Amino acid sequence: MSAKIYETAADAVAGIEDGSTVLIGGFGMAGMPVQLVDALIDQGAADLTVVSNNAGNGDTGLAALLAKGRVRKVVCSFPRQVDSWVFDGLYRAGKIELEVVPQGNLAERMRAAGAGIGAFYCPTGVGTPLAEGKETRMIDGRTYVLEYPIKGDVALIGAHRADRMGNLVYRKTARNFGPVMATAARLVIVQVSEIVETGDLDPEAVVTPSIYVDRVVTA
Amino acid sequence: MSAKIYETAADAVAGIEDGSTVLIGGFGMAGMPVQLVDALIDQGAADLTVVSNNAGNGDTGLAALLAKGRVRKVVCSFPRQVDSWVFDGLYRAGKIELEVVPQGNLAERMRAAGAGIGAFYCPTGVGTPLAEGKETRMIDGRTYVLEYPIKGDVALIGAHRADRMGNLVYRKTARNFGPVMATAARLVIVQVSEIVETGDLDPEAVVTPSIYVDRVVTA
Amino acid sequence: MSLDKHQMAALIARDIPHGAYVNLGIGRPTLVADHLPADSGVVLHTENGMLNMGPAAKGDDVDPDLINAGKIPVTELPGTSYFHHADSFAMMRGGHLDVCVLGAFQVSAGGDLANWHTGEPDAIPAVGGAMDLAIGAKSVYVMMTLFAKDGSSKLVPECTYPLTGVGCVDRVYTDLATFLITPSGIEVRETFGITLDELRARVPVPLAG
Amino acid sequence: MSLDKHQMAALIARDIPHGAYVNLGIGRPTLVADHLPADSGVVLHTENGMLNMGPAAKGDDVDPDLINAGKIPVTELPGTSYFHHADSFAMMRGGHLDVCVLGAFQVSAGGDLANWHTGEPDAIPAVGGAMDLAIGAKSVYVMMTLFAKDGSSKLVPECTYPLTGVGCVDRVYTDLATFLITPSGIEVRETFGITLDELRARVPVPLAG
Repeated sequence: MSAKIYETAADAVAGIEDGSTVLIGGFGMAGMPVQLVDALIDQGAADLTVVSNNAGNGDTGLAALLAKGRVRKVVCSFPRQVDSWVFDGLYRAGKIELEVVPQGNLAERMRAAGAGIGAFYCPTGVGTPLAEGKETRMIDGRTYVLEYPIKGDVALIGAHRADRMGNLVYRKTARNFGPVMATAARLVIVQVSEIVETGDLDPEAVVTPSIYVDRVVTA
Repeated sequence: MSAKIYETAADAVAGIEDGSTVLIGGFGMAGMPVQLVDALIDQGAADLTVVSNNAGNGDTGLAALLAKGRVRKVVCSFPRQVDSWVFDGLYRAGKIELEVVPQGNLAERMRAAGAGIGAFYCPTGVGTPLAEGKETRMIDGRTYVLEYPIKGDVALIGAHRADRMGNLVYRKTARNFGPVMATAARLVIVQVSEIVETGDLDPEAVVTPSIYVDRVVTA
Repeated sequence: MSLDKHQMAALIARDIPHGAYVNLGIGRPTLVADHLPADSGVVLHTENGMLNMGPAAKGDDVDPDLINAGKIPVTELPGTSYFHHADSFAMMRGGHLDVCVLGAFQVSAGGDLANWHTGEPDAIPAVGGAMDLAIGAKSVYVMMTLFAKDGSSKLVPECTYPLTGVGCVDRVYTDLATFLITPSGIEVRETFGITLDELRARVPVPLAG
Repeated sequence: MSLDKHQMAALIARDIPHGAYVNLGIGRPTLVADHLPADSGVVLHTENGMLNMGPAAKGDDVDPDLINAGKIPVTELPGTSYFHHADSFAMMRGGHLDVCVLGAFQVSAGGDLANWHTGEPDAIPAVGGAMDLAIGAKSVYVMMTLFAKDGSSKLVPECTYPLTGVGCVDRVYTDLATFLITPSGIEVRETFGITLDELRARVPVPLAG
């Protein structure tokens, strides 16, 4: 039952391969799995595609991963922030690819990956540059854009508590992308503030059921 | 803040019009809003399309609504049960239309209605009679069927507790279709075992946020 | 000797990997739960919104709000989680369950499954979650008797009953043999009280031994 | 007299119906919250996963796990609920919010909105939730100054900046006038320190009085 509990963040991120698509939770710093990202930097995987709402803040975490040159492409909704100088520099130097995705599409495309949906017609972005070249369809008098799933090889998630089976609860708005990313990746790695005994989480309040979680570490 | 709290089930179902599409929660009797269905029978709306997982059990609730001849069409995944004699009789007499929908499609099509998705490519039912005549598409080597949203004019839902703003929690497997139906109908009417003060539900454990709920009654 | 339904259930239980997430279809497949060892770590899913379902509820434990997909009162185990129907079927359809075990009317040589409708013109169609389960789990095991009451094989070149899913079955556990459905055809893993030649004589599908 | 940003926010606050579910875009629209009366019953949504958000957090109330879409620490009110990003955007995109208030670079006569990108070739594109908000709410209110710093009208026949959404804006609140965007064109609801004729002279869009 405790096969999912890892001793260290280094153990938890072992085996992530070069070229992987890595989903990284968090909205700004809320829910950002900082220790796992730091461990990924030490682990050394390169040529990564990172899917995350933002493109790193300051010089730590995701920004540090970018600064090390490990990331080939960023898929995000909002790269440009007051403290996103690492990404900004790489982007302006042509050293990193960027796919900007409306935030709702980012969430829904990962949800589709997790739910077995092949593609979906979406109302967001119709008539805008972010829908250019994409298939559209009129349904019931409204135009929609066809959007495809975003699947991860790995997800790195920050949650609040886990039980030893891997059930997760989050805390306030730090929940954000975690539950969706947990459904969308083959290997789901979670850092939590606390691991409790199985049975100690309220079954009605579990947000991410244990089936989605592969590895848990306390951070 | 208490504009959503109704005194009686009769008050709560007032105004449902003939010809409405009514989503009715529950899986068998778990989560079935029996008092609301009884009130709908008294209220008198006819020519209804009912969307529910089953097509009524025994002689009460949904079965009684069917027996009164108020339902033109049933959209469900599993009409045939040991105690579904009311539906069975109407169906064999050609007095009611039936659309059988795989259970996952039923849930996902209502979710799509609630989430603004125009249509989605779904892996369920490919190559079966339930996908006959539907558009298909090959995506990444797998065939999908195009499925459209199911929207309700009204949803009748059974939940466990509500606060006075209309936030809902459910109980065990009685949760089933309630949260999805609450997102998919214009008018959402809920019966609960108990109404508590606003602030008495754990914000992390609310399953249906108040935005989806229009009317609440204690049953 | 051929296997009875409990022996078939025990055989399937033995083949389910430690810690697997499993959905047992209504009817006979639910018997598999009785044969899972206490330390199997297997987590049962029921499509009406629950993971880590426990055994059937008895006496005072019966709670009308806590039922399985067959609408039978069940119990919860430590580590249970509840979720709504769209989330539950997303879990199935998204390929997160390791194994599901289903009954069948027919399975074809190519792994097509027919288990929801006899095709009789006056039958009221009812599919429930069968089509979602068929296409969702990483491995789909069928549990059925090999021959119908009229003696005809339920393992067939092509299903004559309406399909539940196309090419979705991985293994077929029957009273007389266990079959693996592979890209190169059907392989007989083991037989019970019947020889491979006898099987080949009665089953109208090429069988690799 | 023309309105300052606080007067504009107050005007919008007055127009939001009692009990409405509202999303206030980052930047100036957040000022609207300060002008909602205590008994307004208005429930604020923030797209990073919360309903019934309270005012900005101060001092010991600051919690890094409780922020708004602008990443500013906020508080919760009784009746708050939290949900994940896909659920939050389903709420927006499914048309459940009554009102959202957004800033804008330009609004066209047909209600097209441009508020995410200046179109400068070296600008790093960043859209966030703007496109989802634009198409999701039942009513989309824009809050902006009517004229840009160079004196050009931000109410235009066709947007020259990259679009956020097509035909999505219902009302435009500016420092000099409030505009209603209707199927038959733009109607001036009220003016502030400017006459209708002066407006017509400076805004290159037909204006009904």
